Amino acid sequence: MANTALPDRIRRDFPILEREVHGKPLVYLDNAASAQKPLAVIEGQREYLANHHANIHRGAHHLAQWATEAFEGARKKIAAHINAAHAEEIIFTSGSTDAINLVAQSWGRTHLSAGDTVLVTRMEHHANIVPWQMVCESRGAQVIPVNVLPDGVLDLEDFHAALKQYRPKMVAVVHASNTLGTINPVSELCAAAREAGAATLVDGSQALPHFGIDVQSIGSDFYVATAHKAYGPTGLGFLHGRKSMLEAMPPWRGGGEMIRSVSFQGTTYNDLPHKFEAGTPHISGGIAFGLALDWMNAIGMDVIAQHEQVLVQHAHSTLSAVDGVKIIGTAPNKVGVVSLIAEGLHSYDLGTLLDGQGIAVRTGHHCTEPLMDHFGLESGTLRMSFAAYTTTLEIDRATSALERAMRMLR
Amino acid sequence: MANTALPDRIRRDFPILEREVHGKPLVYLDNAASAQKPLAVIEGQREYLANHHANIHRGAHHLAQWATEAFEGARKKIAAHINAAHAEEIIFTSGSTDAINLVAQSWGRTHLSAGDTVLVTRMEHHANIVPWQMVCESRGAQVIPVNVLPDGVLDLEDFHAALKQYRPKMVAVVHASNTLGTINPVSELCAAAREAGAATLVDGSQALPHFGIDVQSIGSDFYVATAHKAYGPTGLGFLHGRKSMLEAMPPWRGGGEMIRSVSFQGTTYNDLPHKFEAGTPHISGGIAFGLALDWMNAIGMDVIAQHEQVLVQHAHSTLSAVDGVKIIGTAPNKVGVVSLIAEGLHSYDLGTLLDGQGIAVRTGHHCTEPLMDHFGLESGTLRMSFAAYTTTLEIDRATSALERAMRMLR
Amino acid sequence: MSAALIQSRQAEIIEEFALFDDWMDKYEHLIELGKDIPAINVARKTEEHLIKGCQSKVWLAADEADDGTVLFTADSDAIITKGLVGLMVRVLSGAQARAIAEADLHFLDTIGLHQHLSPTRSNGLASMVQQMRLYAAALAARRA
Amino acid sequence: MSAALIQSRQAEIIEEFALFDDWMDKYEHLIELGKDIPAINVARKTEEHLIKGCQSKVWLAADEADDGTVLFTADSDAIITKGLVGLMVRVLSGAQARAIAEADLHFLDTIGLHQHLSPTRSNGLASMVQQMRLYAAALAARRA
Ligand SMILES: Cc1ncc(COP(=O)(O)O)c(C=O)c1O
Ligand SMILES: Cc1ncc(COP(=O)(O)O)c(C=O)c1O
Repeated sequence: MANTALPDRIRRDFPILEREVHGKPLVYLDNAASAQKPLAVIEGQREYLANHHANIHRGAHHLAQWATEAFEGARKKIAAHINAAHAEEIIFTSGSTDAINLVAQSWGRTHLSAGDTVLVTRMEHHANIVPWQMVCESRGAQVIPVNVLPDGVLDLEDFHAALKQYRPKMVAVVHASNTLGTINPVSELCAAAREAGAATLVDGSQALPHFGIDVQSIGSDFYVATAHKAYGPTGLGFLHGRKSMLEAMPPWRGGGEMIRSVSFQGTTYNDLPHKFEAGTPHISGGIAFGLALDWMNAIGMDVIAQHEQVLVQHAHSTLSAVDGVKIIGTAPNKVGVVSLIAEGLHSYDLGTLLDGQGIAVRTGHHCTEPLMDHFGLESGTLRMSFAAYTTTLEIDRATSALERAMRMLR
Repeated sequence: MANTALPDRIRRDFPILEREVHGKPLVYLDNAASAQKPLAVIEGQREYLANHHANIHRGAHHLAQWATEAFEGARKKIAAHINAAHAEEIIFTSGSTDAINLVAQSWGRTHLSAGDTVLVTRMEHHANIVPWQMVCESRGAQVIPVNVLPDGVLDLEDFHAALKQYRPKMVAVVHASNTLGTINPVSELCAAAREAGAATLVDGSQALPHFGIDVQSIGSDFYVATAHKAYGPTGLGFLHGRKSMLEAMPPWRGGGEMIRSVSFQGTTYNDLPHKFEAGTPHISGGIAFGLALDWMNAIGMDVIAQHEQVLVQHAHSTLSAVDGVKIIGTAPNKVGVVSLIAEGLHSYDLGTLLDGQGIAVRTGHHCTEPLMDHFGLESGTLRMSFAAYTTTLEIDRATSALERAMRMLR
Repeated sequence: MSAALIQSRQAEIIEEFALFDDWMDKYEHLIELGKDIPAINVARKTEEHLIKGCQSKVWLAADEADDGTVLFTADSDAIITKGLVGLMVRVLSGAQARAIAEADLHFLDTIGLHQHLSPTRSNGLASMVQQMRLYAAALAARRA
Repeated sequence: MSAALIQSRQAEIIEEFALFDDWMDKYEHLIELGKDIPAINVARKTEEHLIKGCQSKVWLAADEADDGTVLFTADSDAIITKGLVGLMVRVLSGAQARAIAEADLHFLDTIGLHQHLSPTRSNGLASMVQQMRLYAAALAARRA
């Protein structure tokens, strides 16, 4: 009920969904790369820039005060949305990638030494691999990947064995895979990691748009996400960190805002969250992201999650009925992401021919090359990814378009 | 002529300038903190988000292609605007602060060793001090400040003496001071630095909005600026780096985009500019910043500079005529920034009473604490800063408001 | 009883400020009020009594009377901040520690000066109020 | 003379594609064209002849004839890319090195496939064209 009704109700919030591409109505199934933004977000950002903008913090004038309160209000909204214990545990960053680099550099440089290990999984996005490789290389430490089973489920046995064998200092795992859709049991993983003495980071980039998040019940030390995949603006993301962890960490970037006092004799740093927020932040982006959270919460994360479950089931059954199509990633717990290959065909060809029919999908390795190598998928996959506004009809149209493309290529 | 006509012509592009604050018409003189944005920028960002958004690079579909070309087009506009030799010398960052940190960490960690020095000036913004302090501390190197003369001009004698005495590895100077307005002779400084074997970074945050920039004639190795002070969006800035320097530098942030290939055996990095752009960039911000440059160039940087010269002259003569007011920073070459103190009065009180009259100024140390200490200004200064849309009438109103505030406080 | 005292003092201030609907008149009054602030002893204007992290400096001292009430003295180097500090002292000084710790302070809101209490404001008033409550809570705890 | 050859071949392709106004029909034709590509010798499908940094792989070899013309052979693992590569080879192969290096390639624009030439496109066509020009320029320089 609510499920099929959801897109009807909200599609009018997204003008782009009305447009055509190559003379065909757009079917936007590239939401895992970036979601479209509701008018509330676009207009909210516009309104802020047109009538309220000023630089924030330390400004004694009215506009500066207003902007500061709006921006800090957005921080509180994020904290509430993910059930953080304190608003100052939320650090604004320019995205998930920036947030993971912050932890890898600030925490990593102080906690990793020669011989140490960082445990990740083979399904991580490059953003949760390369920053660890970089800091590990500089410290003489090592990144160890946990195995992924053929159906796209994390190999829990291997996870627990690796915890035992390597005694990692950090366990960094993706909450939901952007390529497979797999939702990992992060509470369980964090508990086991903590038990084994490791710090934990959860990459929630693909979780935030799809279901409710509770960092206290997950029990992660660090949790990151990016706004543009969750109906928010580009250039913004956040790091949630356990207060005691963040307080003990050195700053990463230096500059204005993050200092208490600067002199050539010695500089002292500000309190949380400012210590980690050097320079003028993305003010309009922060405020607009707050509006994106409001928009999602007005619908209800459960309603969104339910709707996307219907979409995934529908896509699985429709697509796997197409001769020669194989779905990559069939974990029982998935977000709205469906990767596939078509036997003997290059995913780039398929993507191009879908584009010619107005269907926007992504093809290739989706910034998860190690996963592609693991599954032996040389030309990557074709990925359809869904949002609250996606309809089963769109999936049907994408499926027909795929069939046509396959016919043309054979 | 053109000078007095400029605001008349462009003020309609800025809806915020029509608003009231505390029931008084807003007089916005806090442009050095952040400029207001013309409708072309606000609407351009809105239009992009409403009808064209997709994640960029590696996308085979039409929207992704369109967005990529728009974003890369903005990179070319920046390159053309500052006369960079190659578009790939422009690295998008989240602001000036981020750009300086990138250089301090990537270049600094590979080039600074124990005993080395980085030369800065006493008029630097914290963003061009703290990142150097942080990397110097980690390398056993030292930050050395060059003296500033009482009128706010850089002490060139001290500069040359310091070059000789310390043989710095890096000379990092502000192009125009955000507190004093002083424009430094950066071509001369860069030439001397290069002569002495030092690399150079110029902080152009307060230059970009006010006059034309030519990085090739400046001869800097690195040049940074931030969009939000130059009529552009928040959350965006850039680093210009000489190609040979950037190519020789290791990446700073790891993640998507910046890699050529990722595996647990070893990761290889992408070419410029991508090597330094990990993660999804601020796509709408980049595109909107391109529009801000278009807007400035349609007016002409010379026209803007001339207009602001008139404003500075006017402000100097009007404000210094007020009994008890002292202008801090009277260099012959200035951008539209006028700092002042009123004898015996706290700048915070003055700022508050100006705000009560609708006048937005900034008070305090303006993220230049070492400069405030140097001049012995305990409560900082009151700073009026101008933009292309500022009028002499606004300066007159601010002056009357200041006189009233001073009367009230005495 | 102390809570009632705090309430009635707030009501008094609200009434006083109701006379001004112009922003600048309010500030004029605030500047006047700053002059009557129960001044902190000069010898106590030390680091220890300084409220940190603000553009204007605020010094604050708390003393306990025999009857368990708390007496505040304060100062600031900025005149408007001094007026605001003066208002706070006027409302809270002489009340019982527990009442101070738990006081519902709405008067700044009502008189339209609420923004000065924002933690993002650089006058340090928010930090000062927090400090007043902390002093009071500590004293109340010691008595309990 | 070679420049004229390149021009006339482009004109031919433009005429050919003028028949299709539907996007998918163009691709259909492109797929057909890919089948006629002058195939690179399998033994030469090595790292050395691979155009890097693309989602689809492109191999390209250049050989110089005695008369100074350049012959291209190529292949791709993606069919559409192969069609595009085929078009490029058809336009440039057999022309004089200098003419290739300086060729004004407008046909992809005109037939509405310009976006495939974008350096941001991950099929590697832009890199391939650059490589063709580089080969040609190197050969022309050697002869000069
Ligand atoms: C001279 C100067 N440098 C650097 C900065 C930092 O810019 P941002 O805060 O946008 O990174 C500023 C602005 O505050 C500035 O005025
Ligand atoms: C699982 C995952 N982690 C991290 C990222 C990186 O996010 P961003 O590029 O916004 O920093 C992405 C998105 O590409 C992702 O899907």
